[in-house]
Amino acid sequence: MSVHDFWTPFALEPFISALIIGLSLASIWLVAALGLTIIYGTMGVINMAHGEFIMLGAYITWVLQYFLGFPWLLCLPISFVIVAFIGWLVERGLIRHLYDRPLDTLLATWGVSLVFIQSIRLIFGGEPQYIDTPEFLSNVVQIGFLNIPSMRIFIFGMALVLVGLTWALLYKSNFGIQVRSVMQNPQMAASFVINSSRVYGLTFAYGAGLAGISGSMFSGLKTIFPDMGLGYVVEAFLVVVTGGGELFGSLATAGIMGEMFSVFSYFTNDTFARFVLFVLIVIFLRFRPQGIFTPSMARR
Amino acid sequence: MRVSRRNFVKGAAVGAAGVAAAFPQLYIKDHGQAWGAKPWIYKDGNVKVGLLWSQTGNLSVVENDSTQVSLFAIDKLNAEGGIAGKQIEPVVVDAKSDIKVYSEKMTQLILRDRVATVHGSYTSASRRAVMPIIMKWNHLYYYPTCYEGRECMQNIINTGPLANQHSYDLVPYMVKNFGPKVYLVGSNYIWPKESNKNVKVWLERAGGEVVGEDYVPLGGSEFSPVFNKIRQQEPDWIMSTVVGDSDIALHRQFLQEGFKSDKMPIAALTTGEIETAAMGHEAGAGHFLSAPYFQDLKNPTNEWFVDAYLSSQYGGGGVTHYNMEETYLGILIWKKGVERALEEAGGDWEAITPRMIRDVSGNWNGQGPVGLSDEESPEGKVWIDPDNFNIWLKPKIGQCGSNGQFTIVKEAPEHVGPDPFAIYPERGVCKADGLHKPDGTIQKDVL
Amino acid sequence: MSTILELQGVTKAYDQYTVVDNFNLQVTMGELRCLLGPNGAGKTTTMDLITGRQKMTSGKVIFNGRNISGMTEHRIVQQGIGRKFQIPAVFKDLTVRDNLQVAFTRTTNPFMNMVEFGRGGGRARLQEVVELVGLEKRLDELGGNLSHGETQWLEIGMVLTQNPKLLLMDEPTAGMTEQETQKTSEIFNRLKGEHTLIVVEHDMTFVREIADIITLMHLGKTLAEGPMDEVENNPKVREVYLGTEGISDAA
Amino acid sequence: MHKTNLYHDKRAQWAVYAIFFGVLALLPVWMGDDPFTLNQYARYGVFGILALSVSLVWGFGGILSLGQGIAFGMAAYGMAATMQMQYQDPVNDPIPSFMLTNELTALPTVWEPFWNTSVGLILSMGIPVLFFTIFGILIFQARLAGAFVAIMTLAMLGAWYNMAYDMQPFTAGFNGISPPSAFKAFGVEVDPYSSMIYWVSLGVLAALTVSTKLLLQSKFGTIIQAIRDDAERARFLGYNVAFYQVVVFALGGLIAALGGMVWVIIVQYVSPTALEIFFSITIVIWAAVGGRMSLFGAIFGAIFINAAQSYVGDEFQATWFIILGTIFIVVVRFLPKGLAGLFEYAISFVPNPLPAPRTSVNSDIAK
Repeated sequence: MSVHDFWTPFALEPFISALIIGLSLASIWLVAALGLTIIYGTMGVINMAHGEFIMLGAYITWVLQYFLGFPWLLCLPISFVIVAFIGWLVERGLIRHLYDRPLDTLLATWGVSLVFIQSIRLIFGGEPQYIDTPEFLSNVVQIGFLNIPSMRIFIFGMALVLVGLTWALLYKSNFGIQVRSVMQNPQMAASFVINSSRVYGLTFAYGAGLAGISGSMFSGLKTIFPDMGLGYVVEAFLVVVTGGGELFGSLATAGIMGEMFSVFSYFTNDTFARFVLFVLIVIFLRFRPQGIFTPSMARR
Repeated sequence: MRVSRRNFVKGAAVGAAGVAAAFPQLYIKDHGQAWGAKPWIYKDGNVKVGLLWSQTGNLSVVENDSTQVSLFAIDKLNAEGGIAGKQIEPVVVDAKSDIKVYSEKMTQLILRDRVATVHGSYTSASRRAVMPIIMKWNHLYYYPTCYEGRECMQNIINTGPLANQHSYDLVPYMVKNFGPKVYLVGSNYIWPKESNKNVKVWLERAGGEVVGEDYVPLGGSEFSPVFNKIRQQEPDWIMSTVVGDSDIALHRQFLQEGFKSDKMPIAALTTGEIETAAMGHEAGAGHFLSAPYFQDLKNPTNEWFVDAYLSSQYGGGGVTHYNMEETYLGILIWKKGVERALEEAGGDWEAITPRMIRDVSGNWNGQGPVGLSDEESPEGKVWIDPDNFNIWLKPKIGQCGSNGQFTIVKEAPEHVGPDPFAIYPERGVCKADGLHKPDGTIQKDVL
Repeated sequence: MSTILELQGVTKAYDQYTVVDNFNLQVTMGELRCLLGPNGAGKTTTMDLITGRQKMTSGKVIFNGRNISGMTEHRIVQQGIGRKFQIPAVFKDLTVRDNLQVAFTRTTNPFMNMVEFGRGGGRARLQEVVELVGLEKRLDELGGNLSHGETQWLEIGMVLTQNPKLLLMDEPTAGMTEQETQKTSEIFNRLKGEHTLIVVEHDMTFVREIADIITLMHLGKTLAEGPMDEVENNPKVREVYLGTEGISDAA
Repeated sequence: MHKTNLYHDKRAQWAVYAIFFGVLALLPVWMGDDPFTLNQYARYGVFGILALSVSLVWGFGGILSLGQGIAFGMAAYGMAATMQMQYQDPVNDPIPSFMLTNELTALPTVWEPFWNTSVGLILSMGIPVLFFTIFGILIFQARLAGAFVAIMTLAMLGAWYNMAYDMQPFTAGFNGISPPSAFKAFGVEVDPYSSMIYWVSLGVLAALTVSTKLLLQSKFGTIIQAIRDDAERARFLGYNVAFYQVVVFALGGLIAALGGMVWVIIVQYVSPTALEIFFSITIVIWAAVGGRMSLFGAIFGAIFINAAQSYVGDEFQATWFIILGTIFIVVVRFLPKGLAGLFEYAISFVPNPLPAPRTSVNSDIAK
């Protein structure tokens, strides 16, 4: 392997494009990580089945469009609702029994993901599927020398919208106050007649719903197949954990990771970029396990 | 406790020594000798053949069809009377898309089921995982998928195109019709890299040039960094050796990025009917594929093959693509090899060894290598190379239409021969008995 | 008698507020010192600072003539300081015997401990401690199955097993019945003299029972120091606890 | 007769080990000369070794490592390199075939030491242990625990997976390395289809199990369990908790590494799949189902699940992952101690027939 093959020299225009691509990647990772952020940040649950919630969202979109002829945009809210419901069931049936055992939720949800993947494969087969996106999302927007697919702009916009909605929900709504009080002190919250079990259930459902809607969006960009969740979940985890389970932590981390990945892979290649990124995250977590924004606190 | 532990250790040591003394065969006997000496085909039994593909897991998308078409071929042969009156008995195993299981199932097929031959696997990784087992038992493997070549093993017959055959016609055709500048995109593993080395050689002859080269992880679905570089380099066409799910993502994102297949088409080596169906017809339309076989090939044998297969109990997949056809050829070619082996063994079934089937498939008794005629092979006449046991074939170039089917735009006028070391002449020439190196030595089992 | 522990201007400050503020303390060998004060006075934080669990902002801790500030926790423990936590902490999935076994440290080196099967040394010490804390009948019980009082005693026993020069006890009687508290104070009185103890406690009956000298903390500073009666009658203390029944109630 | 559960009786535990390994050792006598079964059981032995490493690190050390595959994979690559170089000829054919076609004209320096089998074996074992030590120091010095460790090991595993297939000239990338001939050491060829391979696999498993069991009965074993229960308490008893955790983590790496080496002797193949995230989590599943707090349970879980996967009928093949996933959910939800925990519960109703061990502190605190 010669050095030149491995290392792409710097050039301004493609480098700027790489930065734009980094934003797009960041928005994809952010959308994938958003639901996980809520679930991890408020409940401390490591949901390994998150990737499969994304996959379910994509398959729901595909089924709605392929069999029932629904337009793609309409599929987004529907898959939010359905996956949120599935998430709620998972929380009811499994996760709520494991709140005091966070490592066990990690493992149990891995079991859930195996069941989901194989069930989908049995029902729909393993073939990759695709969906049709509306005309206005299938073209390219040209700004100067930059060519940006409109679908990526759409996802970028949606990422911001979803972050905004989630922020409003968590920090401005009555429900958000309940969530945060349960987070901080379940006993005290109970004395204010907050049903913490209901709050947990709804929070998990909301997180799952966000995964569902992200699956719907990815179905427009990428392929749908039973294993697709695995391709998102690891990155999503790293975003969430590095971001400290905070909404804006995830926002920042996704941005930084997306840009770093894009720049590394511009200079070298995808695979190597991934290696460098993973190692950097491990080192970062060693020095700031609490995430990028959260102030350091004395342990125990 | 102190005493009992010491006693335990002492007791265990004495026990182990006792066992060792009592059963010397446990560690002395070479089980393999006796095992290999038993016949592989019995006088009054069937001819057993192993089918090693995945029916479950992510590889099942491709490999399940391979199993089905093999069963179809075996049914066809059995209906025609089998091999010299003996019925063929398929032993189907499920490799579960897991490398560990491929290796385990291969030992099972050879050692427990005692099949005479194994057909199977789609990926090079699974082929390489099972080859040490095949070689150890001097068994025989039919591998039906295109691969990179540069191997020279004495226990395998390949019925798919090698890297040197695959793009042989494609590159000059694309250069002539679209221009000299090409961007190479591939999945990040050996076959794409090896294929692209061949592409570069043909490019040089055709007067083309490589303006960029990129590899994405297997299963990767993010092509925007690659398209960023492509947009910058403005190639005339893209050479794709991206496989599987990634290939579908590549074509879909090609559309989303606003590229047009009539301006800058993708010339691929694996984007067949399965992939164009999965990516959506508009994403496949206009792109090119080089393969020895297309479902839409217009000849009586293929028309029979497509009809018979799709209407059989095995044709649920709805397509016949190049890999399935190569698998089908493998079974047919194998049957001819067994017939020759029977003759070589003087009619004694029990004297046939898997290795003998391979040896007689080459240049045997002046009859030339085994092959299939236009009437037998859907892709037209093919035969086994008597030296390296890959296949002689005519590469064809198809352009994908808006229905997901390919129209043949060019067929090689002559058969193109396989040469696993085409671009490594310094390494030697692959012959039936091994790699003949330039220094005159012969190296066996070059893996 | 010589000073075993000396805190010099120990301060722990966060961004907005100071939890321990230029705090000084001198404890002599063999003394039993009680640390009193309302919630938030900085008692537990002081213990954390002595044992290195929290890093102090400024100041110095001298133990046995050696500056131990900045040492890691386990090094400080190895100097001879034992610590019992406010929330009783024992190893729940280990038997009482194993809990004590772990506490008996001849060496803390993991590789030395791989060839240490616990025979011989330490038996006498364990026997002594088990009798002292009265857990003879519970040796095979899992730590997690003990009653609250037993858990407290086990933890005290674990710390005692190490035979530390200085024992830090954070609310050793919290949650105990009157009887249990009585037993605990007996244990403490037996320890006095042989060991140096610093006890944070709220139960004034218990304090009266055991204390030689008490140090009363308020807002991270020493408010008063001396024998119980003296402190109770200190005008500054009365001022701070104005309107209450005195420190007994406030603590 | 006394009231302690027979399950916790050390003598009963050693007896079970003796019977288990004794029966396994005699198995080839029944199996006769069936090379398939010998090979397959040898594979199960490796799965048992991997589960053992998880049991030590997670069950007793409290460290959930989803990256055991790192040690397994590194050692597997080391072993494959050793075996590949045994096949190569220093004069006529010094460079493995796959390297020649990756534009390498000389053997890479990192491959040079593998000419020597002993050095190769030491490196295969030593490099994973060294890496786990460094990685462990990185993690445990920072006092990370629980899910953080899980995620970090997962990320590290992902990084190595990518590395293994990106460094194609050195690792043969995705296709993997298949050494064409069997492993030879000290004049003996380890035929992967003979009772020899069975002995090697079982021997390593038995030796590691017994050593781990002894380790757990040493004071070190009690201390790491104490750290698992309450790291802070252990720290304030004077233990350098991070040091202990690093040692446990590295020992887990060593066990997994030995598993990787035996694995390659059996299958003569290694590829990045050894470093797949899926595989590493599957190992954890085996240990969890069998019972992570029991070495024997974890080994049993690994063998049981793999044998089930090999031998369940065709009608279950398609639903296998649903079955596995469901078993896993049920175990985590209802049986945190796995099948071993179930057994522990069941046997608590059986009176202990053994005489009571001397329990008073006076007599013997040793276990």
